[in-house]
Amino acid sequence: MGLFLFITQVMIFSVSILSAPYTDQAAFSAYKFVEAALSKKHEVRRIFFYGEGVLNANHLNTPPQDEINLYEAWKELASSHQVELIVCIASALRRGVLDEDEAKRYEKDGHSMQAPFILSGLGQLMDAAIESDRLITFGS
Amino acid sequence: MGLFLFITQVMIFSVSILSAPYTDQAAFSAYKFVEAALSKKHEVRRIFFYGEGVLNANHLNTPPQDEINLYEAWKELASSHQVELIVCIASALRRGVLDEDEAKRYEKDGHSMQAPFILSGLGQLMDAAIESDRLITFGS
Amino acid sequence: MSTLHTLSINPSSLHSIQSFIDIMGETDELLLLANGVYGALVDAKINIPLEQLRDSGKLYALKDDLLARGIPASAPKRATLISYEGFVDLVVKHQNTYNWV
Amino acid sequence: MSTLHTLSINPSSLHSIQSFIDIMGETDELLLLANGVYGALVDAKINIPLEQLRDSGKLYALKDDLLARGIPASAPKRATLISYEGFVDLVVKHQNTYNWV
Amino acid sequence: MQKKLLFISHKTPYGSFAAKETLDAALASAAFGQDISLLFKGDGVYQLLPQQNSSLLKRKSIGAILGALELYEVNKVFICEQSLLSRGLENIKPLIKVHVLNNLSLQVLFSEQDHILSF
Amino acid sequence: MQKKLLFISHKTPYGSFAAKETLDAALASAAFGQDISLLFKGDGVYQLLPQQNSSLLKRKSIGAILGALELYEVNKVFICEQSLLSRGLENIKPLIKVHVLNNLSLQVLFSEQDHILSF
Repeated sequence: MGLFLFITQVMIFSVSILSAPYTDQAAFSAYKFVEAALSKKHEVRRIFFYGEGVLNANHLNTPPQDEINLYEAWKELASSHQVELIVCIASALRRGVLDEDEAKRYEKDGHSMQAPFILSGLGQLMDAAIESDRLITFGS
Repeated sequence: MGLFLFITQVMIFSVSILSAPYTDQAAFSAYKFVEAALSKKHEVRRIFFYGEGVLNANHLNTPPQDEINLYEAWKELASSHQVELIVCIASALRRGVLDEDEAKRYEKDGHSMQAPFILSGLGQLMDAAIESDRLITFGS
Repeated sequence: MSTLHTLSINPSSLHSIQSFIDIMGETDELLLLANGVYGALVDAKINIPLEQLRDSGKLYALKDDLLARGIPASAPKRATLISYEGFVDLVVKHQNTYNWV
Repeated sequence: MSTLHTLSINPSSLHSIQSFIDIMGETDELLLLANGVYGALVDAKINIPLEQLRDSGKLYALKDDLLARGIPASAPKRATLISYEGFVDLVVKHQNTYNWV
Repeated sequence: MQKKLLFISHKTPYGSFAAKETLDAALASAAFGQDISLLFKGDGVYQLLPQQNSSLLKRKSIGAILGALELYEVNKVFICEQSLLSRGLENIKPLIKVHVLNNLSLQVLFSEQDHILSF
Repeated sequence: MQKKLLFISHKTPYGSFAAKETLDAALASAAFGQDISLLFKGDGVYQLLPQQNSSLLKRKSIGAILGALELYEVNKVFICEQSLLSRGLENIKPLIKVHVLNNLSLQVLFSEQDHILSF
């Protein structure tokens, strides 16, 4: 008679996204991957939006109602699973993804980003690389 | 003794742009082409921003100061040469390029587009095709 | 340490799919997803380089992405079909993931 | 009525550059611009299909885009270098413009 | 004034929104009474594969939009033979009725147009 | 904790901003004290062509950013031999010092990494 112990290998994941939600399928693939990882009890620590990927964080995106709204999907992940949504600030400025503070700093009328998305630097990608067992890139 | 008459063939051009200003070189190429056409006394009637091209009209785009700011360059063309800057509304909504009216209609906080860029439908692309001697597509 | 290779663009736009296959290690595997699943089409000349991986058990394709695009049922002969959960397991299995560009 | 063909992506990502060349009419011409100017590099195997147009006088390359990328001076052997004004003249010369994708 | 317009669709159905936006533009110009032709070339031929299921990607079906071509009386729908051959798709049964064109016929098609719109 | 990170740059210098943003990320991780390698593969090898003049595109020079690699003590800079060969670039004098790697050496490089960042 022994004790049967079922061990699942639980890992820390981080994900880097390089494509806009409409340019290719990469952001959708990343979302489905993160959902599946969470359903398997892995931790997804951080999603880092870089290059064209920052366009995922534009809260003005208004896809037709009968299609997935990835912006809302990312937000839901952040609130239900404490996944950090970090947006590279240098990439974001070039592509017009500005929160209220940056819009004010650059004297722009209007803004296009807000919490739970957070503007930050490349150090957050490095932290993700250091702290995570797996770092997966989606898009190009 | 005769009268020497130098005839230049002057044409009406319209241009369709399918790429964001940062994804490939297409929008820059289109701008340089339009500049050259105007310098050769052709008329450039309309620029139609479609698909990813609508991201040219995002007034929040903030490229570094030592690079060309295509948003400002398009605006300057509109004011100095009466070139129409038409942005496809269906493409623009999907990609978060909304003027104040649309932002209000969809209850969005902030906006990202304003005059001289104008939101309109695909009919404007058809009009350009009908009225122009040449219609050139940049980007994909 | 091995690497999971993923192909997420249509191989017909890859001049050098062979150049990616040539640097795959002994224990590496390849997953086709998004437009990359067109690589599972058996009869396309452009996919010939992928034939090397066939029957080696090292070629996977994401089932949803395949079915979404209407890829004929003959495709599975060339690749093991997996779900997103299977994708997660492959990532756990390999130290690295390398997205072919 | 003839067509001006333009190539604005790097031909190494075009599986089927030949398929575009095959549908060029007698009086059609081709302009390389943006990343397409890498097609002017003489020694690249991938550019062999473009050799057919060489010396026919039907191959042009946008000079600024070529120089910006540091393409070696040997390139002009394969194409006539033109300015943006020359590009405008080519568009006037041909009824249609077809941007290869 | 009616013009002859050729729309060329080069992209896969669901990689981007280019396939949908190309068809939208073609349908709009048909509605505006233009004389339009539509050509599937390169990766665009994948749009015609039967049995697609875009709901797996939470996307609108390209097949549904293709079905609208007939309603708008767009009958000049073509597909590039060489693109089919190089992708091993010569034996598929396309979602809608298309005319297969060889290279010579494509040259003729191009030469007849007032404008080519390439997506 | 130091990790071994491999950055792979696949894109042309000025087609998009990917080349610049890849180098920015590599430099940042070097500044954060990580053990980094940088590989130019595919169209990325075009970044090393001498005599570029990006001012014609009103863009920052990729050469200037490449020059910063040495300042950040990024010495493990590699280039894929096969990518050079297939583009007819085997005789160029690259802008900066790079180690040319054949396929077997690339396999070894990959197998030694903690993470691969592919751009």
